Amino acid sequence: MSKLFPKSANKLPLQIIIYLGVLVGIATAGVTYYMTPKYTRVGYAPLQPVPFSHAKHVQEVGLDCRYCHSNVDKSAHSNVPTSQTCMNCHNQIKTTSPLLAPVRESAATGKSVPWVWIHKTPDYAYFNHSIHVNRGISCVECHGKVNEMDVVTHTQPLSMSFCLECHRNPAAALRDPKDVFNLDSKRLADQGEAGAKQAAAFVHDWKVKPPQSCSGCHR
Amino acid sequence: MKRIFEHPAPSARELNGPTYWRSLDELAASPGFVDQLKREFPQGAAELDGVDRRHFMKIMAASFALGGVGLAGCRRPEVNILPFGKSVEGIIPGLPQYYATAMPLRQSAIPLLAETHQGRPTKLEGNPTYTPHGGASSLLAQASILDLYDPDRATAHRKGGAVLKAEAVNDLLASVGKTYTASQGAGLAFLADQSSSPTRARLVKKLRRKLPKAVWAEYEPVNDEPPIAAARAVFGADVKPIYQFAKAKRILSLDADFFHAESGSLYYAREFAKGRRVKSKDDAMNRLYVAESAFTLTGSMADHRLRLASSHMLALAAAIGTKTLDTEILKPLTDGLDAFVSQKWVEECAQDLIDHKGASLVVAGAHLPPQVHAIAYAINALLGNIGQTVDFVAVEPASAASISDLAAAVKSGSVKTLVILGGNPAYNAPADLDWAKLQVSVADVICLGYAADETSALAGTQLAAAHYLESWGDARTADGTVVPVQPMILPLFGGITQIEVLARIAGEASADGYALVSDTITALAGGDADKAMRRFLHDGILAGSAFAKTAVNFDQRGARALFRDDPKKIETFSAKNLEVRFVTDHKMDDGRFNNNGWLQECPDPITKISWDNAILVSPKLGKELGIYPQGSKLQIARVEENEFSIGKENSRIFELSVGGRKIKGPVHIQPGLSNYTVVVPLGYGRTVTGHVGKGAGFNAYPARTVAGSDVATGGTLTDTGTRLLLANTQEHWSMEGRDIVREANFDEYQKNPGYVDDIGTESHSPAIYGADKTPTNDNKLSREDRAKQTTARAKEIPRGGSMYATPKFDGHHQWGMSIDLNTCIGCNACVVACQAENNIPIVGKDQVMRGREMHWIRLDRYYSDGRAEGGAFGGEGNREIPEDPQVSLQPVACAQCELAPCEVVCPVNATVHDEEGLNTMAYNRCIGTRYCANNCPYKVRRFNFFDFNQRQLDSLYLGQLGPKGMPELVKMVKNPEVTVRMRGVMEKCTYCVQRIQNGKIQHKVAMAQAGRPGDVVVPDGTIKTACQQVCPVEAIEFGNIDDPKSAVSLAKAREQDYSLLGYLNIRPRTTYLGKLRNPNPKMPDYQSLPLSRVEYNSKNHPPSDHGAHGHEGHGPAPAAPKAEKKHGMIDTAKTLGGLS
Amino acid sequence: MAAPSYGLIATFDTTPDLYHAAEKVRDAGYRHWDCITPFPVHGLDKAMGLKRSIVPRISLCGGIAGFCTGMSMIWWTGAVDYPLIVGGKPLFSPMFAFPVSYELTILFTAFATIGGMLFLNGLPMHYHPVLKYEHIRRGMDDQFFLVIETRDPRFNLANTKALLEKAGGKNISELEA
Amino acid sequence: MAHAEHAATPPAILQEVKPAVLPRAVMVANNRSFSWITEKICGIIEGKTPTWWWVCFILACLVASFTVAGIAYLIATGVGVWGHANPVNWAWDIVNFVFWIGIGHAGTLISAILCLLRQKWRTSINRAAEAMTIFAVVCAGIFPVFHVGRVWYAWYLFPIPNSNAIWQNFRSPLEWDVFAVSTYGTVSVLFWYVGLLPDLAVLRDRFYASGNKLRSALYGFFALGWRGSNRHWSNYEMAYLILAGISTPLVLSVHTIVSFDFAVSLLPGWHTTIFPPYFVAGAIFSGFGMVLTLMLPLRAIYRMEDLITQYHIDCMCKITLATGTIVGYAYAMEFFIAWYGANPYEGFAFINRAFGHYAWAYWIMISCNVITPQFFWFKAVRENTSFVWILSIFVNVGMWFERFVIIVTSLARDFLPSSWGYYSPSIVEIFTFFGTFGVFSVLFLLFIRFLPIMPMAELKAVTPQADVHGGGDHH
Repeated sequence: MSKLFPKSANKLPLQIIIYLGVLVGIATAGVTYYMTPKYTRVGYAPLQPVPFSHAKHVQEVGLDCRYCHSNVDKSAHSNVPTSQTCMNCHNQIKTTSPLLAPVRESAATGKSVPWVWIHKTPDYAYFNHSIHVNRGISCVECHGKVNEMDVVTHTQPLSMSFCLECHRNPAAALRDPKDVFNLDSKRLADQGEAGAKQAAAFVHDWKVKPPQSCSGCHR
Repeated sequence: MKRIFEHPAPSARELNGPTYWRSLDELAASPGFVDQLKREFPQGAAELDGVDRRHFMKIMAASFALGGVGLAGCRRPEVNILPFGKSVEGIIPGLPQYYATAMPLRQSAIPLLAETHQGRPTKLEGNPTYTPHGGASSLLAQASILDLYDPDRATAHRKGGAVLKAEAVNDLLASVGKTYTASQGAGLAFLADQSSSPTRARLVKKLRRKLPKAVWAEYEPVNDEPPIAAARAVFGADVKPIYQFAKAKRILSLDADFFHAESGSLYYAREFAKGRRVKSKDDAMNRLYVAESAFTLTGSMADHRLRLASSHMLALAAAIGTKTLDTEILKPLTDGLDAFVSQKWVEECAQDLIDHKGASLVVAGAHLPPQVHAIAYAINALLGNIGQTVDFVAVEPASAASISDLAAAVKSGSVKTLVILGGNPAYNAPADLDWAKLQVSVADVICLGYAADETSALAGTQLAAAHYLESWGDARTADGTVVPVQPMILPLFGGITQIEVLARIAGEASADGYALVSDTITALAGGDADKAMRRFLHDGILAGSAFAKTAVNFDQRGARALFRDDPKKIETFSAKNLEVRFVTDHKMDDGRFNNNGWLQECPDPITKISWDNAILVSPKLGKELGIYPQGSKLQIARVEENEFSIGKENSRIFELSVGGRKIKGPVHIQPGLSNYTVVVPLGYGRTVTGHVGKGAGFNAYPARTVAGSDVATGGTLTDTGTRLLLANTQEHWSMEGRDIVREANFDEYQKNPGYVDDIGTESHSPAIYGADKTPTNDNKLSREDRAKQTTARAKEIPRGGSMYATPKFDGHHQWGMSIDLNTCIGCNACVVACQAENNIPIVGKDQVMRGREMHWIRLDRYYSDGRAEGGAFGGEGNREIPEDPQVSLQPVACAQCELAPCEVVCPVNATVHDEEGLNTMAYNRCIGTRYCANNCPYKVRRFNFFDFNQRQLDSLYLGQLGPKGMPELVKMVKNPEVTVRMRGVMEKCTYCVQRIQNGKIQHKVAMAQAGRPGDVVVPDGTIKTACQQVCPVEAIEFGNIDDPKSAVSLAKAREQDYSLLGYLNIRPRTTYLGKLRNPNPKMPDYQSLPLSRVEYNSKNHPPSDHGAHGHEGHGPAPAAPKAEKKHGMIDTAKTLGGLS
Repeated sequence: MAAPSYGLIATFDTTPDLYHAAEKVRDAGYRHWDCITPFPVHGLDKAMGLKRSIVPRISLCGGIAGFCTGMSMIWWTGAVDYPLIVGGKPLFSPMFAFPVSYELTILFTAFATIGGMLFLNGLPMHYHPVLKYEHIRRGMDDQFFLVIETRDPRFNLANTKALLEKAGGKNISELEA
Repeated sequence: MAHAEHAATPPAILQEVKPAVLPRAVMVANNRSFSWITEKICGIIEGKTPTWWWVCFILACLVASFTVAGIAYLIATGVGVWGHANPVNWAWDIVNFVFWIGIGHAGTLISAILCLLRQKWRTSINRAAEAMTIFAVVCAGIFPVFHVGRVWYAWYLFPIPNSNAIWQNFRSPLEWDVFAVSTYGTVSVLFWYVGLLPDLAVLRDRFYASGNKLRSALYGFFALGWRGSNRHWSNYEMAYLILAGISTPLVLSVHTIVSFDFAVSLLPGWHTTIFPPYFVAGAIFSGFGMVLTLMLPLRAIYRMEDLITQYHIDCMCKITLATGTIVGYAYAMEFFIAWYGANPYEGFAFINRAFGHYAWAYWIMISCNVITPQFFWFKAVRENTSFVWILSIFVNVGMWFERFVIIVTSLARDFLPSSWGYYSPSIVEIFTFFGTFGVFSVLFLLFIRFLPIMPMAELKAVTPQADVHGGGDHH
């Protein structure tokens, strides 16, 4: 009988268990990497039709976020500027730069520049910019330090758990309202004890109570 | 707020491909768009203006387009943001804008505000500036936006099949004018629909001056205004009545459906509700007497309803007149009426009117002969009602020829060119004119129509008309107020308007719609043209332009002249000699909304049939015709009113013959009709129409003649032996004695305002909020305290007898709704408003028949006749179909139960509560077990059985093999604030959560910017749900019940507030205010209890053990009406399922 | 011995024979020996001097682990990690957590029982000297074997063989390791 | 199940009462030898595949393809291809689920409860009954999984950490179901497999002896090196007993939880505390019905009258009678409670069941479930195998209708008459359901072809010659 199963066969079950374990591990890692926003979104930095550098415009030129994203504090949607906005300056400087050709063409014809959409939430998630920036949540919380980016990169997963993290503990993410558009500013909670106190007062006085149930974002 | 459109004619690309956005871009890119935001959001708008000036160019729009799904990496498809190339003033991507406009319909228009998203209108609301409507609108107005995006609408001008360019159309029209200038118009004829547009009237006048020999005829298949002849005879003046229902305490309607069929019905319904609404026991309540042949919504509201053939209305009017006017002149007209109406009914009704001089009102239906109107005017005049409950306003005498005149002209061969402006005479002209043949005989027919229809199919030149949301124009409301018709979007398919056509034919210098309207308005308003127009467009009304009230004097002699003819002998109807009533359909109107899916799918409020019309017959006639549902041996519940096979109404097709003209249609038994009157709704059976309307219903126009256009006699019905399945959305009509709609008579309410608490299972079960918190105890508190209690209970959720303690709701608001069943008229406007707001798909007749309609709010219609059997095992009474029922209407939507049964059973947490008391529904989490729908006692959850948004209704069952995707045009009507649901998910009402969230956000943003960031509670009334906003009678209150002073808290504090199925302890946030009836005890048909209560009592409180309950609520047993006495001896043992 | 020997195997034809032989071997003080039977023979445990199996203890651990897993999972997911108000029910209650915890109790008990049984029996072990015995097929069918291992301190080829013969064993032969 | 040791002095009460000594029934008739049993059972597997098997197998595959096609169409198109609509949002899908899961209960019950109760007659049927359980659970599982609108998101039902940070609702009976049914399936498979271990070893050795090394290796792999060691038997027996011990509350809990799907809701006709015992009794009833339906033909085909004796059939008939009567009692009790509870909605729901639009279904149910088993009072009926078989079919039909009546009639006419409706199945549903009989048959045919249909070791242990004290009657 023993010819059927050699002595080495006794190790087989253990081997199978180990292999299975490894396989499950790989599968989990694969699903996590290929299917969760933490990896599918973070690091996304597509090539744009015009190599616009936020770093240059903010740090060298000194533009405020709202110069271009002018409706971010009014509307749910933070607008991408029209080509006309770009041309406000670029009809003075770099008027012939070949890199700006799409913008000039767009401003002339009225056709859109096909910017690639980077920070995109799913259709069923209704994010509202105005409520966040008007109530102490800075751009940097979701978009990262765009002011330092030459190429805009997705830095946060923007998954539901990411949103909830902050909605469950808003005090940790609040900034002084005047610092909202200053991407280099610090969160109140990071400003020592006084800051933490101020954050707590903010939550209390402004009645900050971010929704945690479905209706906050899903309609 | 003037919008100047300077744009080239649409290119071929625009006309062909799915490129509507291009024209939108152009629209938005043009300068000068000043919006109405200021009025809508005062705070925000001011800010916006400031920003505008500070920043040189601020606004750009982004329309998001899913760019080619290029694989920029296989993990993430590339999606583009496409901002406007040029900045557009006023448009903020992500924020809607509101513009004033109006929906013209015949001689009256409904002022509207259109909500647009980046230049795309998505929703219409009533314009609150027009106070008579108070921001409400109608079913048809709500649905009319869908027509704008109708894929079947005319997409090009054509002549002989070839597409005409815009310039060619202009040339063509100009040449018509030039050709006939020489002959002064001889040989040229116009056939137009009715219009209240001052600009059109001005242009027509001009045109007729220029071409005096041209025929100008107007035709509408249905007439919704009283005949001017009556007023002319009685008052000697061209006046029409404007009723002031709010002031009327006693109202008699003679076949007048003033909730729907009469011009100005929106205003009338609203005013009627004011007199009907009872907020406390000291309030007065109006009393409505209705005599009618059909069963209308007005009739359903009646305290005393008399089923009477329309042909007998004159006799009834005369009888009432005889009594009220104390005259013998009218007596001869009443001969033979006794056979149909008891003398006492007439006398007591008349007496009641007399007892309320100056506060009574008699209204006659527009379709009735002038004599009836004359009597009604006379009664109103002599009872001193004029100037009180009815005003008369001067109107322009009609100068247009009738369609019969035109037909005669065509027949004589004198018409060479016929211009048809709107309307669809080939479909709806009186059958005896044989219009289609006549039209073909005219050499040159130019037809301006919105979609290909029966008329345009027979015309050589078809011009595509613009939708009113694409047009410049103006109109008058029923009271004469001039309102603008303002375009929200450039004509998607280059459609043109009537005034443009007329201006071109008349050879006006400018045929630009805006200029034409501006000229009219400036003339009317005076002063600076630009300023006047700006104000006009901003307000949406021209202040002070309403028809002036005129004093009228009753002219007896003139009135008598009307009755000079010998009175016709009163006709007796039978199955061999039927009276046939042609009525305007509730949804299709005269057929113009035939291709509107929202309306087709909306069930008729009385018959509950969608997608079809039917020949309505009374139960008695049905029996004679051999139609009577057999029911079952024991008949434990009331027998169905119609024959149902496996849940679908399986109706028989009959041939209706009247005056030798025959039509075929399915027969539906309709309780409450006059026994031998058959009612035939118009507007169906279109042969040349779009995908939606094709095959819906049968056409009744072929049986309609000039003489018998509203009422015809001598009809007969013969069975064809074939059957048709009808999509009836409510299979069962009886409340089965259940405590669903809780009603009382007004006198009972006055004695016991909290009567609702004595009806219903919870009056017997332990109080759900705890032993001492019984409704009876609650009613001892003051209103204010009750409101406070509601607030407290909303936040804390008292445990009551529950095993579990409920977590507190700690949001800043607690949303709640109150629906007043006493004023709800069941007009269905909320159903379609909700559909428009919440992107609810239509599912088609086949799916409706299966019971898969998606409406989030529905109107339940119950009949009661007091004959429901008390015995659990059924009985004879259950076999009866009520002949003369009382109607109870109830809108039902998700009630956002605090202890929601649906939430508990969802395995994946797709439906949970939020902290503000909303029962939320996360579509993206739903896996579709449908358990929630099973466990919903109201059955208000709707499941996407198919991909209704992605698949065509005729290929649902093809699955993946069928074509996929929504036409681009249809996508445009979708509200961007609401998820479009896919198949396999459950959906339901969430109190318009998108409005709530946006309202809260806008408020918080405004407060933060105003330096009051802690002020997070939205002021009462800021957020309105779609159903609330549209409701003509303000039956729906919605708001924050955390605020005891909010309107909704006050409504809920009223004693007659109750929870539907309250005993289930699900604690719905939507509660109802009990219905009241106000019958006259002296009337012969007086019921001391509403019939639904009689049924409730016979089911639940058999007389044998009455009084054994020992709770106060039941009080002394009111005299049991006949029906109850007959079935009164009910053995307790028989009441299995009863409350004994 | 040239080839290492696993032990001696003897054949018995009936259960009583085996039973009595087992009693004898037990009384002789052997520890590393075994009976091979086609079915569980009642009373043989006692005859062999086996103690009660400890599988139930493992099962109990499994059961407790299952119940705690259920309760703590439901408590943590519903009341700690993401508290949501569902139907006005409390965020956690042992009542609604019970059915799932109950099922997990059973599931984990089953896993522990089977795992424990396999572990105690040293299974799976596809190779075993006994399985090399040429007549082992009958041992799964209708014969009974008694095996005494060479590693038993009392094992002595001659004496052990004699013991087995005395006990009524037939076909006594040596098993290859 | 060494119970020889328990035979101490009987309790005093028994001595007083002096209960009649009942003759012990013979479990394996005609005094068969161990090897006869082995030959008989293994012979089925080792012999040539009979023609009828192929015929049945192909037929069963064809029928099973209905389910496959029906489900594929359903997933591709939407739940609308079924007859569901408001207000009947559950219909045949859940009816079939409860029906199959009910059938699945007999297997575990026979194995576990009867094992605990030391009912030795179970041995001849428990293997097949367990197999039936597993296959029935497979068939049952198809329905709740595929009845959902978006089956590709069915993994939302399991507490898997995800980037949405959202968990399941453990208040939902449906979520309880997920755990109950998957636990039931898992434990049933394990229980079955543990029971198979010794038999797989037999097959391993027999195939090796006959030279079929491939099959020997396959069976050998799953036999895990079982060698009949008594030291193993000792642990094995204990483990088996514990599995039986936990399967008993499991089997009771599963149908209890299934009944919670209804009992926890507030729908009149569902909202009833009587449901758990009623459903469990019904499940046992339907399970035994199905066991009879399957075993009687099998017994005839394989000539196993000596293994499945008249005594076995008698026992099963009696259980069917008992549970059928319990079910009948529950039907009556529901009516009584509805009347006694004096809730008009409840009252109507029950009247409507019996006399409303679905009365036909109700009376089919009553006649099949309450009247049919009453025949089993008569010994002559119990001994007429063909008649028993026919009655068992009626039981199956009746129990399907019971679920239909409960689910559909309650939903069709609930609280608000405005929502009342009438449900009728679509052709897709009908085919999908009948296909599951094919699925079941395919699995069962594979089972009887490739695995021992009876537990040889257990059968041998109950033969007289297995007794260590010299065979014959114990004590």
